[in-house]
Amino acid sequence: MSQQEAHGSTKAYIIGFILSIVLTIIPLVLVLNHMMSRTALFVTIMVMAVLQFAVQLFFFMHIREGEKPRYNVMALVLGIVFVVTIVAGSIWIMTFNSQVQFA
Amino acid sequence: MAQAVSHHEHHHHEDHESLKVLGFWIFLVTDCLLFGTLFATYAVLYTHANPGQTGKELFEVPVFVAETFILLTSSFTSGLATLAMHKGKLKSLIGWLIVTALLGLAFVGLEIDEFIKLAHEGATISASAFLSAFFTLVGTHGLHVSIGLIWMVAIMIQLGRYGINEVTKRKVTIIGLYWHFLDVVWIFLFTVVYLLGVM
Amino acid sequence: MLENIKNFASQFFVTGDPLIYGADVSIVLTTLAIVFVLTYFKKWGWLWREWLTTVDHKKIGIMYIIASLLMLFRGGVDALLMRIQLAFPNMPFLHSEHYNEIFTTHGTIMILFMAMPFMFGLFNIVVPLQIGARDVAYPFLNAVSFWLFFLGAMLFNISFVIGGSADAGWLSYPPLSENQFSPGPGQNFYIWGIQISGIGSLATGINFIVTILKMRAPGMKLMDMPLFTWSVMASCIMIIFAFPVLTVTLALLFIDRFAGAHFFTIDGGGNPMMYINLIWIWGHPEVYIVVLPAFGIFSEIVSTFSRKPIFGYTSMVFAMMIISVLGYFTWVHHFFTMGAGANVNAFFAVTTMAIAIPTGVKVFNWLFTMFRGRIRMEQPMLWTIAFIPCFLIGGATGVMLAVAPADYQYHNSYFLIAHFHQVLIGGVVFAYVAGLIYWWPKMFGFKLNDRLGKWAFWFWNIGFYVCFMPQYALGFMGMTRRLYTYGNWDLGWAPLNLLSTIGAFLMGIGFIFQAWQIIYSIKHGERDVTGDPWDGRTLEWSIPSPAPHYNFAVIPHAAGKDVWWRMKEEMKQGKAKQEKPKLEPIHMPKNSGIPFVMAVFWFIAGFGFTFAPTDITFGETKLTFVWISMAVIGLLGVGLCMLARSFQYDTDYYIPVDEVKRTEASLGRVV
Amino acid sequence: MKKQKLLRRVVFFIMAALATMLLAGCENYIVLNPKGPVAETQYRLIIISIILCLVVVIPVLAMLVYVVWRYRDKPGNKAPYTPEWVDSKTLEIVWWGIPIVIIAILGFFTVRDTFALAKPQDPETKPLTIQVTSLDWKWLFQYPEQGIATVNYIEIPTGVPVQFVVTSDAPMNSFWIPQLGGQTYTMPGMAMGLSLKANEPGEYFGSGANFTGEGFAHMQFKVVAKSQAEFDKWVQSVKQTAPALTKDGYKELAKPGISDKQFYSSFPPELFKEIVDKNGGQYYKQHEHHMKMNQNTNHGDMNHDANQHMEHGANQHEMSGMKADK
Ligand code: HEA
Ligand code: HEA
Ligand SMILES: [Cu+2]
Repeated sequence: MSQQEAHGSTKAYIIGFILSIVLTIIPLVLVLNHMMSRTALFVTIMVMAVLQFAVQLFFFMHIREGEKPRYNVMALVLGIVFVVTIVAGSIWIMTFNSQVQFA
Repeated sequence: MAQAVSHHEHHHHEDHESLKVLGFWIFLVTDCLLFGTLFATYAVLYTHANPGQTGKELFEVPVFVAETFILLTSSFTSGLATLAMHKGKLKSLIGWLIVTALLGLAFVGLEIDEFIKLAHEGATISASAFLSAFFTLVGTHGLHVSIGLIWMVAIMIQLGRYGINEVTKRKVTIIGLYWHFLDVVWIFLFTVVYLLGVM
Repeated sequence: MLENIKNFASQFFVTGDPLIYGADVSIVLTTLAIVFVLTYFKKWGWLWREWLTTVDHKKIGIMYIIASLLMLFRGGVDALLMRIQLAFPNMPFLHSEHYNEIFTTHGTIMILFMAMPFMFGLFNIVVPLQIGARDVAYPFLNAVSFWLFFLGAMLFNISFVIGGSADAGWLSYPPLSENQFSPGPGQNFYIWGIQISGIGSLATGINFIVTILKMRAPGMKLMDMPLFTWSVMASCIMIIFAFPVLTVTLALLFIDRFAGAHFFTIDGGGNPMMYINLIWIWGHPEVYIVVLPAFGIFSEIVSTFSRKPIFGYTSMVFAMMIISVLGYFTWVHHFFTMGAGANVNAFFAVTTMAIAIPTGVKVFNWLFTMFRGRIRMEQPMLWTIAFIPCFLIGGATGVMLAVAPADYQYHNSYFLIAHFHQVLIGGVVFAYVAGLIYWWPKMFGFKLNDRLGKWAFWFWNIGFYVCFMPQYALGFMGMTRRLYTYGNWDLGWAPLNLLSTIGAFLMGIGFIFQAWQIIYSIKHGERDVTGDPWDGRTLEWSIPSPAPHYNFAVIPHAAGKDVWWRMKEEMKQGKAKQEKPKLEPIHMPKNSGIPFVMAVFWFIAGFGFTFAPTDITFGETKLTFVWISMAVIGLLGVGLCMLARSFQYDTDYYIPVDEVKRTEASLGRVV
Repeated sequence: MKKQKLLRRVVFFIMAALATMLLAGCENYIVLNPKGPVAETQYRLIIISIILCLVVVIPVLAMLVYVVWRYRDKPGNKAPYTPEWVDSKTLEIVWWGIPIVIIAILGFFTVRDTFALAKPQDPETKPLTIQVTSLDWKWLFQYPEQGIATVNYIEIPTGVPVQFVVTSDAPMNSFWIPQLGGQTYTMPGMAMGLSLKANEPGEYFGSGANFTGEGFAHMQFKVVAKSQAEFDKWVQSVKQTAPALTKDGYKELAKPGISDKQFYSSFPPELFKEIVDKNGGQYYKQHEHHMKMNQNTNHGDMNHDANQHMEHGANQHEMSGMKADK
């Protein structure tokens, strides 16, 4: 039935679940075995986390569905922009040090 | 006339329920901001640890890995619950919700246990800025999960009473979203706090 | 025993000051009087049914506005007390601690408990009417928001007589606001008062976004919406992204104070500067949150009283949206002098200045709306015309502050004080007053007296310039803020301070005129029988005044801008087809007592948390346990209220057609 | 109308009073009367920004008066009335454009001077270092090279750059000497730099600009600039006449309370570093390597690192060397 389609199928859920497991195991193994340089590792596991986020959004939370215009997606995108601003901004601003500096 | 009213009512209800889902989405976005701010605080303070009390020394890999898989699975089972609901299967809907809640309960239990152990090692919230940030960030997530559990039980009771209708459907949808959202937050906790902590 | 009670009371209540005793007495007397009046006239039931449990957006709006006017009075009295002290700095009028408490409560109350609720009041009254809706998206949540605000504000206010007020400035920077330097309940009152009302604000933000997106009358596209509605949208977008940050920031400060954590302490690796960073991530958007609706109000008024549609509608909308997003990227301008480095300062200086661009566009568009219009000098328009120069200069001094290296000389000086009062009073207060006068007939069915209103207007305006222009000069003279006395150097601050105080009192007189105006008009006000006293342009003027509780007997079809204006034009030309619309039963939400009860539980929880970290004793026993239990009971109560609501399925009802007909007829409309 | 005339007269009177008061005593406008290069740069920026703002403000005000007067609604007003005229691409481009241009100009100057002031005042000359500690509610100034210390009083030689190193052993304050240059926060656990210079001898007003509680209003201090010779003489006299500041003496001094001017012939050499460290200085390390998440998890190391840097920072004779490697 069309209604069922709109809310994902068992198959989609299972694929999503498997993907999320895989995306958890990869960074875990990488970290525990110190497989890469720190920077590379950092980037990789962050990318994995973002991918997992996407998996949850698309396979479980059905972000693509719902009536148009998709205000929820717009809100989410803006929210993510601001979260990134807060985190990155705070780190940037708080980087200043205890040394004598000119400012 | 009576017919017209009931038609009208039906229509109205559906509108109303979708309205609530949108509002809940926006609420989730504000919750994102809330966690974002906690993450920012953690990122700024996490180097401010006492010697011997850093993440590397405190975090236990098996514990947080177990927490992660439990929560991931519960996200999946809550998805199955939603699916059952759309198929109109009340029994399996409630069944999956129970599984989800039990997994959630296990998660919370593990986390409380973890916190107690840490406290016994002297790693309390007042020990250092790093631990303040750690406990607050992880604890806030745990609190969210716990509230979700109570709420889920309330919804199960309502499902038992009223079956699947527009209202309960909306409620199940919303708690499903909430649960997936908490899973997303946990993924970032897992990565930023635990993985980077033991790295 | 008696000794113990006495001892406890002396810790619990604020004592030792005639001012406080006076306040105690007046609070008790007022409460008794209210209780007596309600009992005597048997009004308790009425109060409960009609107000405490209402979910009607118009009534909620009215309650917001009443509360905020009271808070304006309280904040204003604070201001006058400060000004008296500053005019005579060597007179032992206020001690340092008092002065510090007073500017803290003044700032907090004015912004959080005056400007915010006033704004929400106007949102509530106007938005559903302007977009042709019967209520907001979540009427129940709306009531929750109001009661959270109200009891949060009350929690903050009782600190005046119980426990002592916060005295670390309106944003309570740590480490000053930490236990080490501010023990006692004052800071906790601050935290919980704001926290509780802040949750309400967040909910309002969500509520109105959904209302505007989803509840518009059929035909009304987003780009057809009245500009006030747009401004509410812009403001709410900022609310939902800024308030969570406030929630977290205050929570962290409280965890520091309560659990001995080290977020912002100076020991244990805490970083007080992080608090400053976080609080401004909220604090800066906050000032735009309150000013954007002001822009919306002026847009409505300018267009109505110039008898012209707003000029450059699209630009106006984009300008607001740009402000609401860009406003999120400027927060560091409040702490340029922290020394985060040239890169950081340069970046945030430029983003800050950039806000002047969209704001300027708005100013020009207002001017050109008036240009080639027909300007009626009614009260709302007077405030609008006074607003433009005031905000222009205040904004320009804001741009001067944004010049980072120059800010090293302005920061925390009276130049800054003058800047923000100019935008807050000239922008926000003027706008809300204008809006109140403009929509008053819609709320109550009569107009506010013109003559008294004009007196109030002139006193406010002249008083404003007399009060705040000298403060720019004081800033250049090196006078810093939050001084209760000038110290031992004579830098020539005295005459200008005296002048400034005179100005403050002129504004005070203005406020008295406003109070008088309201009371007078309740008795003698000019009835509005048309529903459209100003010859308005938007939908709210198409229905009777005061609006019936279902707002629209029939939801109008509302395509295009300035719908009501065009309907009127068509009617005049006799084009409007007077085909009688079919009435249908109207679906409305039921009243509920839960929001009020829940907010009371929040209050109890907040009160418990406020005292939990203090060591107030009863004889030998520490009372910490009592306070914690209170907090727990409060939180449990809140939880139970939510559950109770979750189990309610019968939450709305239908108004039958007959009743609608009767109501409309009684308001002079035939349907 | 009579009332309006009265009102207008009142307005006029008040404006006149205002103007006289504002103009009286120009030397009191210390921010606009700079005596050092930093303050001068800031003063120039202030003037530039005022002019740029006036470029907009005055025409807009004029326009407002004109429009309101011309188009007021009175019977027989012959001014055009165009209720359908609601849009104009050209006009809108103009008023998106004007502010953009002005902000671009102002932004240019701002960025330029922000970076300029981030550099030390003439780096060739060896600066005089003064360590500033804000206390509840007084200022402690230590002269590490001279070995003397003062409270609520600074003396400096003219023409010599002064390197203030500021911290706090109490809530955060802000160190401000308007005529020499703008302020900077004094933060517990941090030692921030502020480089100023006095061009000519004189007495300058200084104060704390960030609220710190009860005695905050009394945190004013005097800055006296005199010739190098006189300054040296003053140092000598302090060395000979004043008592020493001991550790206990510092503890006493740091207790909440207000204080008069005070002078000390010596102070415990590590005092400043200890103050910074005690208030969390050891936690703020990151300099060269910015705080990227991937770079540091080895906390033991980090603390060590931080301490080293603090020592470095506290070793005042290396100040100029340190600047070079910045
Ligand atoms: C409603 C409130 C409100 C509004 C609207 C504003 C608007 C602005 N503010 Fe203000 N501000 C406050 C409330 C507000 N502010 C408060 C409360 C504080 C202090 C809090 C505290 O410390 O306690 C503060 C502090 C403050 C600071 C910090 C100073 C310091 O602490 O040292 C700065 C610095 O950049 C600043 C800048 C600005 C700017 C650039 C704008 C701009 O948005 C103004 C834009 C408007 C115009 C410029 C006018 C119209 C424009 C034109 C006609 C176009 C052309 C104009 C030019 C090109 C100049 N503000
Ligand atoms: C919307 C916000 C808002 C509003 C409307 C106002 C309104 C006023 N403010 Fe306020 N102010 C702030 C927000 C606001 N302020 C903030 C955020 C701060 C910073 C706080 C901090 O530093 O932490 C501040 C700080 C502040 C200071 C600086 C204190 C200091 O740093 O030492 C001063 C000093 O003059 C001042 C004055 C005034 C005056 C005279 C008014 C006037 O407009 C008030 C008008 C007067 C009335 C409305 C009075 C009505 C009452 C009567 C007529 C009754 C008379 C009866 C008796 C006297 C018993 N304010
Ligand atoms: Cu700001």
